[in-house]
Amino acid sequence: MENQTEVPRGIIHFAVLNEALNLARANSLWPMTFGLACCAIEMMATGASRFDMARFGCEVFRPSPRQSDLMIVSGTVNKKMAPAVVRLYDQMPEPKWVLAMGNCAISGGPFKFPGQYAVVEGVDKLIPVDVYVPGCPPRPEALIEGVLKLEEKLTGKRRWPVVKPA
Amino acid sequence: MALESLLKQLAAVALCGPAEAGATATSHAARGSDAEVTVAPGRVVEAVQLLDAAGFMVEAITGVDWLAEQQMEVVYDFTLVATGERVVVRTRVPRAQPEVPTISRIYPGADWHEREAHDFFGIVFMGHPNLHPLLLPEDADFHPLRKDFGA
Amino acid sequence: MSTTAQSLHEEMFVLNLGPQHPATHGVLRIKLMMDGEYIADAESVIGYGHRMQEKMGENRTYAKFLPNTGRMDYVAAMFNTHGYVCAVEKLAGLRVPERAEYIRVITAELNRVASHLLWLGAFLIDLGGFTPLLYTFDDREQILDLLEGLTGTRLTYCYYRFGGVCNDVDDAFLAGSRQFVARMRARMPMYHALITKNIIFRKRCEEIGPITAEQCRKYGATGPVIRGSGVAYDVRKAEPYGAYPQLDFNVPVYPQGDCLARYMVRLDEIVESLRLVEQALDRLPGGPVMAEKVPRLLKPPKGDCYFNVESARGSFGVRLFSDGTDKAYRLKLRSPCFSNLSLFRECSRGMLLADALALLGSLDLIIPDIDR
Amino acid sequence: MAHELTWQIVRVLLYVVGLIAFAAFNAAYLSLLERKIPAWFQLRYGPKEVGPWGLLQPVADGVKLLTKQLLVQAESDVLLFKLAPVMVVVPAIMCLALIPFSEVLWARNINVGLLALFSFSAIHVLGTMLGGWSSYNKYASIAAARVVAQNIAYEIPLLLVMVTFVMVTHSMNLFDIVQQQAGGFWHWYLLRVQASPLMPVAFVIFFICMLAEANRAPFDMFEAESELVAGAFTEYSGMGFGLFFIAEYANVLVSCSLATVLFLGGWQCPFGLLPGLHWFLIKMYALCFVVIWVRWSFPRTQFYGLLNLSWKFLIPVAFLHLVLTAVMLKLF
Repeated sequence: MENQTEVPRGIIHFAVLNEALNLARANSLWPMTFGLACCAIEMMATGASRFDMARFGCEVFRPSPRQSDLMIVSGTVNKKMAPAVVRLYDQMPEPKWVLAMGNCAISGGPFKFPGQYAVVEGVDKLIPVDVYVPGCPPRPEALIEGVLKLEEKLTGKRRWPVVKPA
Repeated sequence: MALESLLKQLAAVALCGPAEAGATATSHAARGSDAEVTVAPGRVVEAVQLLDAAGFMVEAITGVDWLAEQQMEVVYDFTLVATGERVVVRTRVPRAQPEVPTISRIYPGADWHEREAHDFFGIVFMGHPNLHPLLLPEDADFHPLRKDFGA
Repeated sequence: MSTTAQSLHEEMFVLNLGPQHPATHGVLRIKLMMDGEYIADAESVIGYGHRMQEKMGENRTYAKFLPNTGRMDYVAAMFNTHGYVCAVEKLAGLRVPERAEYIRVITAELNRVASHLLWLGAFLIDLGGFTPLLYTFDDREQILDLLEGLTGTRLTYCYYRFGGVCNDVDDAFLAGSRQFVARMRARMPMYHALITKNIIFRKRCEEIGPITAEQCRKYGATGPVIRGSGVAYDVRKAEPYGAYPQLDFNVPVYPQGDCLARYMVRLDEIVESLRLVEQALDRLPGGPVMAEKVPRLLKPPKGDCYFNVESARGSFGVRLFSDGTDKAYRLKLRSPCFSNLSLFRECSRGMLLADALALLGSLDLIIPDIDR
Repeated sequence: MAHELTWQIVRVLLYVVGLIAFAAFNAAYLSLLERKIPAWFQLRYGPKEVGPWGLLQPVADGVKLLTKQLLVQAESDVLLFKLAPVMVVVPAIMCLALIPFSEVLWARNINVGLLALFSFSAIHVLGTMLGGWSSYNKYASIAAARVVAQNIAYEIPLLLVMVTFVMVTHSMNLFDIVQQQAGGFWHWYLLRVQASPLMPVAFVIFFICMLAEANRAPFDMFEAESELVAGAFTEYSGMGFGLFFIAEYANVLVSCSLATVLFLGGWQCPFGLLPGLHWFLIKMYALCFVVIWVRWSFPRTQFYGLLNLSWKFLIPVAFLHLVLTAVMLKLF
């Protein structure tokens, strides 16, 4: 590693600050109330008492896109709804992430067949997606695992050990 | 029973229509309806006024595309709230030029059902106040449930 | 004919209760012509959740369409499957064994309780109270555990088959159901104390959003909406099906027709459903749960029929045209929320925005059920 | 003389920094309470993973809000849009400067303290209205109109109660008011029934009006989530919304501390033992708990119901209280 250029001492190292910011952002992801279909009910169940997404600071469901930084696309994105989804995504302030919840948001799910005319096959055709949570509808634990995966993507550290299937 | 008297009136309306029209009582268990009336497209409003007077409620308006016979069928389902009896009014229109008079003046609830039938089959409901696409995007000009809809 | 701003009265402005709004619980857009805070006209634009259910009914075999029925009205998924399965059985002439009929009643009524509980929480959020949602979700999770143990999924069940149900109930489910019925009965007084007797809730609901019986008839609104307006129309009594004739239950009716009447109808229906589940559990007969020799690839004879089921939101009807092949020729799904929403335009004229949203909440809408 | 002057300057700077820190710290940890207490009501945990028992959650929220992108709409009135959050936070913190926290701990001791405090708290209405009006959003403008009507309706019974209060205490200096309530809790103005039989009712009116002033549920017309999307701060993102957040909790803080000072005997101890700052904080946080408790158990009132409550009920009762106190003062 001898060709590594010597970093002069004077420059301020932003790595630590950046890491601290990401840690703060990861622990206070405010989702936007954006329920499209069946997965919205599972998202509400995740926010309710039993599965309680509030433990990770995810509890404040902001109605307006301006104050939310995580858009959980829960349900089928319809061709009539597509421009509205893109506009909502544009309205969100910059450090924003998208979690595609359910098969419909990932790939059109059960409504994808040759000759279908109304469903956008996957929300990543419209907006960049960070985490995919498969399932129809995915269980609340799967959604919390998705949020933890997003936090791992942000901070690089995993909060709880990954559960290995037996 | 009220249904028999109603059936006779409907038969009167149906008989002056084309030959195969007629009012027949059917068993609820087998077909889910107590009476079926096949009426010419022009006489639909008259039949529906009879049913409205008798206190029926509009359940659903179904469009069917009979590609083989080059015909479109519109099926109106009416239910009597008090007793749960169901009367079905059927009309057949040529597939090339499907036009049926609207009944949204009598039943405002039928407004959306008719718009939906127009969306999926292109059946034009004459006199409908707002025949824009309901479920499909505003600028949709295709009719997906037609048998020859090859996307 | 979207009226442009100029043609409006000068104070009027168009407010978009847009596809994404906390009160619409889904993707319903209502174009409100507002005069100050009063609503002059409310044109609902639907179709944002349209998922081609009827098109899929035509290009799939009967059995392959079963999972779709659970995804239309996903909060009360049992009823849609029940309607579709019974329509096909009627056409094919299949006879369902007694035990399967009783299991269908038990699971359907449990699902109705779960649906009304979810509605109760969502309705209170529309009025601004957040805590009741968590309490109702706590109860709902009990039902979801029971039904998950039986059917395998929490929400979009696909449990009924043509000619019966797919697997038999085990003792854990039966004991769990009895325990749940007892626990839920004990919780009802708490809900009445927490919500019904709350003066602010009563002020938000009494005489708000009156719907007359004539409007219900003209628009085809059914279920708790028509029973809240004084008409005792319940498909389980009007066109008895399944095991309901053998079980006795009464239909709660409130004549006032305002939001509070619809709220009370649904709370009483929870109690009625608990009674139904208990009776069905007591009288559960033995025997098979599946009719014998049901052909794997069902081909019902040519013809058409209509079958009606009392779903949690109203009468869910299936009009089925079959042409003898293994795929339906035409499948019309009559969804209750479609007609319930169509009367919103006439009933919300002249109301305040907050009251109109209380009326919208009391109609208990599920958007993909409207858009199919 | 110079020594005295420098000490005054240092003292002012210390108090300015202290009060802003107190407001910000309380805004952060009241928002954590706002999530922990309802979680306890609703049989769930609330934020638990961030730091020990979730204590670092407000830090995470604050840092995240600080580093969000500030979006300002092109069509909106940019100057007012940026000014509104400041106009909401500054009056709340200035009110804190007038409140005597304990014997020694007070920023300014003005003999018209009560009057100054209410004049400051009237400005934040203007700030919220500007925020709603200037953000070029239909929902925000409806919320702005609602906030103005609500605050006017609830300013009048509040000031009526204050007029009767000053008649009883003969002084507007908050310091003296707390001194008069020394001794046991029977000396508190809440229970000073011989001054006027309706004193507990006056406390209830004061509390309701303070709830409406701070736009807290069940009167939260300002941020009526389920109707007006996010009310007046629909368009605010990042720290703009953060300032509104801090202002809301600062207002709750001012309301609770004012109620403590006026009715519950500021830093006096209920049993006349060792008075001090701790009694003040205990009473204030008890009232904050009640405010949060009310928010999470009541639905929102209708707008006209809210106005009727004030015009048709609170103001007549406040007038009755005024007349009764005058009669009692005359007789005894």
